[in-house]
Amino acid sequence: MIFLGFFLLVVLAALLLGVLLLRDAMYGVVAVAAALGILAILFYLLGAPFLAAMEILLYLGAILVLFLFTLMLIGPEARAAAARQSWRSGWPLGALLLLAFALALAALLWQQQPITTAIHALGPALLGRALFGPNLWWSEAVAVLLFVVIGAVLVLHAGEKDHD
Amino acid sequence: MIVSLLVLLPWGIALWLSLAQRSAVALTIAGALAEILLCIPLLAGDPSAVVAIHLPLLGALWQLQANPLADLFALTTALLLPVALAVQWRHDEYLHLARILAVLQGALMGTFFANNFLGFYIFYEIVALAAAWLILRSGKKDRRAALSFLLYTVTASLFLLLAVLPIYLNRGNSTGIYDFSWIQLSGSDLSGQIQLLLFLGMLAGLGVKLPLFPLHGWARGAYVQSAPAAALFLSGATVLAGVYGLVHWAVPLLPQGALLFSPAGIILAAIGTLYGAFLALSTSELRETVAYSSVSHMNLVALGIFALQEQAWSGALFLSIAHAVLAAGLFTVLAVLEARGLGSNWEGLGGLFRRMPRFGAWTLLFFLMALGLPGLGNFPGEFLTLLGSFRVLPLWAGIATLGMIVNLVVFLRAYERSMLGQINPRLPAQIADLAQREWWIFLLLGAASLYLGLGSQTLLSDFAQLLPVHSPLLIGGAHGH
Amino acid sequence: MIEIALAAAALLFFVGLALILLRRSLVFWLLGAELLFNAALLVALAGGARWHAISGQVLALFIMALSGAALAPSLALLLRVRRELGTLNVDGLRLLREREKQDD
Amino acid sequence: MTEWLFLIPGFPLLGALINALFGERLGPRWCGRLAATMPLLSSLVVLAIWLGPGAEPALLDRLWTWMAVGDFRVDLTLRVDDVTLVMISIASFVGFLIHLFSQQYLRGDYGERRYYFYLNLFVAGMLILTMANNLLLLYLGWETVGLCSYALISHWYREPENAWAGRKAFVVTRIGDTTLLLGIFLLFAQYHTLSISTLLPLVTAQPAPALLLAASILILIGAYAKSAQFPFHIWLPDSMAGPSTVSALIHAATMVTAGVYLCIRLLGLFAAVPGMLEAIAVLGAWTAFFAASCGLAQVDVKRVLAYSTISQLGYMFMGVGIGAPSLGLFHLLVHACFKALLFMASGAIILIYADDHDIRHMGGLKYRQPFLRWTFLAGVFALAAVPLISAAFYSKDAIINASFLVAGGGVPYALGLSGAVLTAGYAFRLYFLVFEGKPSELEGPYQMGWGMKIPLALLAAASIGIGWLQFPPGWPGPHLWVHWLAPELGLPPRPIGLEGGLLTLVGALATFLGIALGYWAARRERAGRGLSRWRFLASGWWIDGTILRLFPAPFYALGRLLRGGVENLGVQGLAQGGLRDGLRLSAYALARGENGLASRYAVSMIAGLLLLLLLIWSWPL
Repeated sequence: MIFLGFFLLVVLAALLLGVLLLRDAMYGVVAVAAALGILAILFYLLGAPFLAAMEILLYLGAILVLFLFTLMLIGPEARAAAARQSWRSGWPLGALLLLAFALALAALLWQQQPITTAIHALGPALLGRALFGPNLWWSEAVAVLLFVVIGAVLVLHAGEKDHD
Repeated sequence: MIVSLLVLLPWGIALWLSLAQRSAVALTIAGALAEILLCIPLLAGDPSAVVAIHLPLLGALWQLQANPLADLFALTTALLLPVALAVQWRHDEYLHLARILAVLQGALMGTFFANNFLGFYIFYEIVALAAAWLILRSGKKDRRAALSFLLYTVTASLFLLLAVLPIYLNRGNSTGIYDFSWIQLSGSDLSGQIQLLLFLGMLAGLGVKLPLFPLHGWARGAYVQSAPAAALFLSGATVLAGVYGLVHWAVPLLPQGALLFSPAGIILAAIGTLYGAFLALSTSELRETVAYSSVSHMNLVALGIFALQEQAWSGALFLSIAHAVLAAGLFTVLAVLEARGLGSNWEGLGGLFRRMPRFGAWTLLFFLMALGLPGLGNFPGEFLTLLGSFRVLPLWAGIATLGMIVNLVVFLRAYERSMLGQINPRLPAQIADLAQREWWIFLLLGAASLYLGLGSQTLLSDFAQLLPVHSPLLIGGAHGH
Repeated sequence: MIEIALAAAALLFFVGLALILLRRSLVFWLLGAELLFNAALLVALAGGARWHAISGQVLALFIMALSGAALAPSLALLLRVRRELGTLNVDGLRLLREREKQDD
Repeated sequence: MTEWLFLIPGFPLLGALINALFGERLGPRWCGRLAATMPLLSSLVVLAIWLGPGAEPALLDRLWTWMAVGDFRVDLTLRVDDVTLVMISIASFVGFLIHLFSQQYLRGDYGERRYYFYLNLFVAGMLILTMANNLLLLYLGWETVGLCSYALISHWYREPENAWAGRKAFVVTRIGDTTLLLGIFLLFAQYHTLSISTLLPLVTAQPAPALLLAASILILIGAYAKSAQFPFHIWLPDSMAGPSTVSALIHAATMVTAGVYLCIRLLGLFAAVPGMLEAIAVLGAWTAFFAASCGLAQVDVKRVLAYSTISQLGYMFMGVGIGAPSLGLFHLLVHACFKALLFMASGAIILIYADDHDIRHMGGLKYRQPFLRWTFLAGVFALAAVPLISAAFYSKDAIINASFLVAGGGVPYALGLSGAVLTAGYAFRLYFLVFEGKPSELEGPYQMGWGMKIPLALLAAASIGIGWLQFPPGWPGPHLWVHWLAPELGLPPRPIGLEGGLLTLVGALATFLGIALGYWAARRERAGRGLSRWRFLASGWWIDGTILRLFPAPFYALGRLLRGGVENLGVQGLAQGGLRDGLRLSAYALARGENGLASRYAVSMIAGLLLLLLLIWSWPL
């Protein structure tokens, strides 16, 4: 299990490094999609099977596909133009971030006592009861928000049309 | 339920006025009268609380509950609004003013009844914003005055919020309940020194509304530049929010801090009382005199609060209500002058009594009230405040008492310059004396003043019941008998 | 396992930050934001696993929904930006008011 | 009976109220009649007390509670005892006579209605002051009469000087009022009551020397300011700017005696402080002497009488100080009669001379105005204390003589006696200048109606006859006064036998010496070489000018300094400007960061986030 975890971590790191360094946005999106797949496995291992499924369905299936659509709408020459000016000269900032990451990792690994909790899977039934029990109002609020988002996108799009 | 209505009704009216802009006069007057009517069942005692918008870790924001002091202050505010509206009657600015005043009144009601500190704070900020808006849109539309008011109040109330946070955390840690409601915040076990520090913070936020002595910088601009009706409401009702905050929040939440601050507070307020009076002495116009005398009176109120003594507290609360009547009277005087196109600058006044004898007589009445003539409204408050604080810190209370002499000179001189002597040749040949409506306003205010001055006990006996609620110190006899 | 999840979350977080701080392309910014969201998600799940509480998953689900809600208008905006300004360079977005009307 | 006591101040108060609310419809004539009726009704009630139960034991009428907080409680309680009875008789009856006199005197004046309003209010205030059983209620009356005094002095407000004089009077007395208030604070802090009848036994039972000394000095200053005693007398001569009737009522008969009355009421307090009464006696005698000397050099008929009032009040204080308060009160009564008479008569004189106040322009009035002459002469007799046939002989001389007997009474006696010489001097100087000699061509025709003649006649009769209530001890004749008041005020020291006879003789000689002095002064004045050319005396020993130079200027300067220095520079400039500019500068600094570069926003956002994290992490909880 631990080995599987480390393996996933390494793969994740490689994929994320790729996102960081790749010039073309299309490749970046693909790399992120792969990373999300890894994450889905991690979720499963953390005892959240429903969330793992949602990660695949929602993130991979919906959100990243949206990215791809967008990139296609933008067109290849714009992508290429964006790729030409990919990074700013921010290496001190990068170094700082790397340092911070190292510190965080060190703080995590050099703990006195490792966390030894056994992980039980908490299934979708439990989640559903939590969502529509005590958190009903929040769920409703999120639903309303998502509805509003549709409206917002429509408005943005409408403005686009009459500009052309 | 009624308390929520007290807040929402004026706001609804303001909204209606913004959207429809029709039938403003009838609607606002009706709304103002309805507010007064709504206050009456409260005085009979309506302890029910309204709780809504409950947030975890913060408590219910919309948590309104009546208490005797709030009822009195709410009634005072409700009574002032029709006066302010009547003063501004059918001027071009009426609609504007009525709208902002309605917002202000709703927010004031909220500050009085809020049982949750965050709610109080939010209402308090709305009061500040509405008041700044009022200054900006009425009278001379002076941006500097509005800005200065806003800067003072908003900057200062940050301290208020910051000072309450540690109390909240302290209480949360010791009880495990994180809530901003009054009952939860009171009774913290912070040490005296820390309480003192926090009390100073709260004082900064609340004292600026009074305005307490070094924080009074906004007063001149606000009272002089805005329309008389606006200044009337500002100096009569808005200051009550500060008084109420001190009495209902600052002192009960931080009793030890209040006790430690008491001597310094008395000295500060005594200086402020004299300072305001002396400034009123050397002004270039009548409005400034009125403005600074209001500052002086409110410092006297602060003196009574800081004394933490039974008589002084009663006096201070009495004075703050009497001051509302006084402010109404004095600013109505200014409004009458303004309605006739007369400035309030000394150079443009003089000998008015000959042209406007009725007006002159009423003016004298309110000037006399301002200088603390016994039998008129201000005297019982001033007397009790000074008497009570005299028992705590005789020297400084005695010094504050000397302010009565200064006040006398201030108002007699003001009267002499504006009303007596030769008619100023710059005055127009025809000046109308009081119109029927103005005369009635004066009559009502004058009757209120006489009632407060002679029937003081009706109010004071109410205070006797409410004092223990607001200050456990007074029962314990911090500076008792 | 939880440590690994936290480490992964830290990785996601810092890479997300780095994307936002170092890249110029708006697309990568949005990808970075997604990574940040995922980091938070992971921490919520790890917390839930640690204390055997379902609320971690509830929180994660809400985060997911919110990130989706944030992304959809963001992408729509991105398209508009591309059309209006002709660039996806973040540093090109410094004009915060409407451009003067031009005839082209 | 007692539940009707409130009617006594109630009638004039009602009159004032009706006048204020409906006066415009009534018109000035009816306002005047209404106003005059009210003190008459009051005096009828007072008369009913005289004829009915008397005031022994004291009558009490509790109206309602004014203020009650904790251990502090003030009831509106009216109390009438013998001392009060005398005072309210003066206030209501002399008040009525003056109202009556005013009907003709003030007809056609531009502020008639206002005049009657304040006059009624004044009578009410004076009655409340005297009937108050509580120091705070007394203070209410005290301030009310102060207000009316202000308003009536500046009655002819169109002249700025009159308004100024009114303000001066109010301010000077208000200084005293404030110290009185401080004294009240002190007493309350110690004894937890302000009711006079409870307070005085407590003072004797639990003396607190230092506090009582402070309190009695503070209260005494209040009394001195109200009663125009040295050096607070400066407002009284200027108060003559008001109508003469006002001077008669307020600045002679009633209000200025309030200080004396207060001292009589609080005698127990002053007696508890060693040396206090002696000091009061000496100060009173000094004021009597000083003001009499000033009166000798005045040329304004009303200013002569004003200084005379100050001087006579000094005698009253002297009476209180030497332990003869009943004689002080007696002189108060006598003085009320003859000084009201003199002031009203001088009002008539001024009208006859077409508003000229200067006695050097007058003369020979006795030929055309015999009635005025005889009544005035009765007043002058009383003022000069002409033996046997004037009331003051039995009151003022009694005080002077009694002071001779008291330990340490030498100084008061000497001052009082020389004051008596000067008093007779200025009184007769005034009489000779106005009524004797050649008629002045400035004299105009003036017919006094009955409304003016009746008050003058009544008061003239009182000035002559009222002294016969109380003959010197050992003389045949009634001795009603002192014994009647003895239960309230105790028996004063009175010289009897040979000693008494000698002292009386000396007093009589002083009067005659004074008459001679007056004759001499009048002749010199006619010749243009009078005492009025002596600036020192004419200006009142330069005291008024000195005080006006010393005090108001720094007062106003402080106001200007605070305004210019602290407020404009400090509060408005530094604090407010600093706040504004500080915010503005920091806003500029921040605005430079807001350059529209989204990436920089991201950096600052993340930095802020980290800072917040750090803060939460390091919060000491």
